[in-house]
Amino acid sequence: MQKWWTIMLFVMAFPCIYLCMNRVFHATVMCITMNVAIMLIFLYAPTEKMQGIVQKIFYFHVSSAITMFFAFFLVCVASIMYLWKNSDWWDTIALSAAEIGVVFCTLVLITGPLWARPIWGTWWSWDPTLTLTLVLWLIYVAYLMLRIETYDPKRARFAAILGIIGFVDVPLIRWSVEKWRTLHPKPVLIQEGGTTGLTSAMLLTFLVCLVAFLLLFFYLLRERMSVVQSRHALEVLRHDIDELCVG
Amino acid sequence: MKNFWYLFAAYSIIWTALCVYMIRLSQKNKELQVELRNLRAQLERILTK
Amino acid sequence: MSTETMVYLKGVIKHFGTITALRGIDLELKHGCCLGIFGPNGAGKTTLLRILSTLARPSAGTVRIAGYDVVKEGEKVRPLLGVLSHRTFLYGHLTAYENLQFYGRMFGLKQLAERITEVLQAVDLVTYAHQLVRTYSRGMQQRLAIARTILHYPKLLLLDEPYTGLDKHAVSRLHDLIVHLHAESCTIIMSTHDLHRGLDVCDEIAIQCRGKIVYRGLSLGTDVQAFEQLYSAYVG
Amino acid sequence: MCKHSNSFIVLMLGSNIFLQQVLALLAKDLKTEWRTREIFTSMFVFAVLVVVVFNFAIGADTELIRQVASGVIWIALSFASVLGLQRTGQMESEEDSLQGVLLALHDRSALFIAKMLAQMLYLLVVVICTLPLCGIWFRIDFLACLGALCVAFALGMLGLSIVGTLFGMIALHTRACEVMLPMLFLPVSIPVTIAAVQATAQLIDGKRLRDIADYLVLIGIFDVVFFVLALIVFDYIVEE
Repeated sequence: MQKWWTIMLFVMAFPCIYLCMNRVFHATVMCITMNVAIMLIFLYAPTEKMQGIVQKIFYFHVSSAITMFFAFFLVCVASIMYLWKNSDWWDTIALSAAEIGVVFCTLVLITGPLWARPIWGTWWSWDPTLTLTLVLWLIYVAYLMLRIETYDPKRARFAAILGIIGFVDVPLIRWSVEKWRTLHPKPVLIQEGGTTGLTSAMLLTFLVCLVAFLLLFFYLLRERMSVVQSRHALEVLRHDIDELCVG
Repeated sequence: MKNFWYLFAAYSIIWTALCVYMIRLSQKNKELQVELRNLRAQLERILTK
Repeated sequence: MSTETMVYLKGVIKHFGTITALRGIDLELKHGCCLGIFGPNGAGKTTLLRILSTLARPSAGTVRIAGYDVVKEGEKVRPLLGVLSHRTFLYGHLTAYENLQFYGRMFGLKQLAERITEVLQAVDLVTYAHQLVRTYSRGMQQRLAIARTILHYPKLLLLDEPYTGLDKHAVSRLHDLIVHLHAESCTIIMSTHDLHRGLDVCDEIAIQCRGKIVYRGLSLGTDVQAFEQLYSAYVG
Repeated sequence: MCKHSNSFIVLMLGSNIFLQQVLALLAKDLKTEWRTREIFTSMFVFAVLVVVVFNFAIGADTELIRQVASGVIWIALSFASVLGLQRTGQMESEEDSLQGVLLALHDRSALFIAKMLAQMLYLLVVVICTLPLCGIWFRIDFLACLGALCVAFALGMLGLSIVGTLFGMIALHTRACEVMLPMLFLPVSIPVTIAAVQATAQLIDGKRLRDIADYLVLIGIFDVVFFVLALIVFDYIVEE
């Protein structure tokens, strides 16, 4: 369990970066780190003996999984702050983080089986982390379904509640899935390893890749929030104009 | 190099998905900014009238 | 507890997303006074009454009823309120008696049975007491809703379009009831867009248009023409 | 946050106003339900249908059905509770009577507790009626392990009704109520379903209560966590 917390704490450092960078600078830094990450993955990182080249999916797969978890954690925090402070800014963060979280979640659910197929021989094994990702995907798609319409404070409040409940449910789902999975036979070859058994070179590539993904996440968050805010401002403007025409 | 296609598929999917999402976002953003500018101009015109 | 001002509103604003329903309402109402709020549809009358009845929270401004702040001390304000809305708040599958019994128990009334029969007599529904509310006509349901409103001896009555859907008989009965309650120094706020009815009951009148109170003054008695000129002057 | 702390204190003391209001709400719900018996019949028929359809789907192999029995029962239960929640939601919003109740409520969590207990009772009656039928169809002797079974079912149903009532209230206020409720309720209640199915399955195989203790602990923690969370969050659901 401590592995998760260390990563989460490391990831916490990123919000401060988000605040001090302006948009263009942020975009350039993100592109550079992403290119560096890719070069590292394909040129520098040694190919794993057992799994061969297909192990390289690991870098993008696990870093997008961590970004997804961070996104849903951010949704939970933003929802709590929105319910408490009732300020729209937190609500836009929750909505944008949720949407980007679902995008990353879909990526994880696609690359997971793609990686599992050559190693385990099956597209899908009810592995705790994969099942948990699937359930999270269901919960947060419901979250987005709840937010489809235009800006309505009541709906935003319901979605905030679901955001909190969804995240509080994660450890419970993980525990129950883990208990449930012990009844199923373990996968044949290698259990989908976390970061254990990584050589130092791989670890470095993975970290760079993680940094690149987080920068990407914050860039997308910034974009998505400006879309929400400008759409909101648009409505207010349109309303004022109608007001003036009528008045 | 036997599972190369899985690797290629995974990375191409990730890349296309992220790029499509980013492009759609920035397009929507630009569109909204333009509309916002027009509406603000319209508001000015009404106020000055 | 019977402070001088029963209802005090200052700068009350209410947004629904981007639409602003109330744009800064300032209102003060003496204890035992009957205020009639007139205004076109969509002027925010219902929103104002919902905020007063603690069913909706104001986006800004202070609302105080009987000295209590509506947002912070909601629990203390609610037992003092009698709210009559477009919908009757009643359960179709229960009889009139059971509906009033439920609300009586919720408010923790003593001698519930006597109070229910007393209230049913006031709205002339005693004979139908043990019939399902579903079988009631629209007018009877509205009268039962009025009975529910006054069941727990409220200090402040909030009536939202009380005359809608009432037949002739029910209107006069409601009229007597309001006069009777008014005599018992019970403060009443009534909102309607029907200029003719309600004018003679109110001590004070206010005209609300597009989220703001544009006129506030003493009632003109039964002089409807004068009121109509005043109304069209302000609302246009 | 101070507002919510007083609802806890009230809860702990069980002051008579709070208890009185919960009982009044519960009495009203049960009286309406007793008069029309709509909710119960729809839930019961739906549960039986799910069990029968699963029987056809799985086929006549008795050994296979014994293993799947507990899963089928719990699936029938959660979908029946979704149906029941939708029906109570509609009954509540017919004449906007929810607003009337909110006006009379001293503390809004009383409404949540009353609705949860009502939902729990509906589920209880449905289980009491469907379990014998399942016993016959799946050729399982439930009487052998009745004591342990009651504990497992009580905890499981409590979890389902807590989460169900919370999302029932949320779905009540959204427009696409029929779609939203199952989509919100089922994913979040997955821990309860998994743990309850495993616990019942092992009980059917003759295990003792001690063997399934950790499943029950899981459901117990789920119930406690979501009960407290629901009490805190409930004010924001009903508030305009």
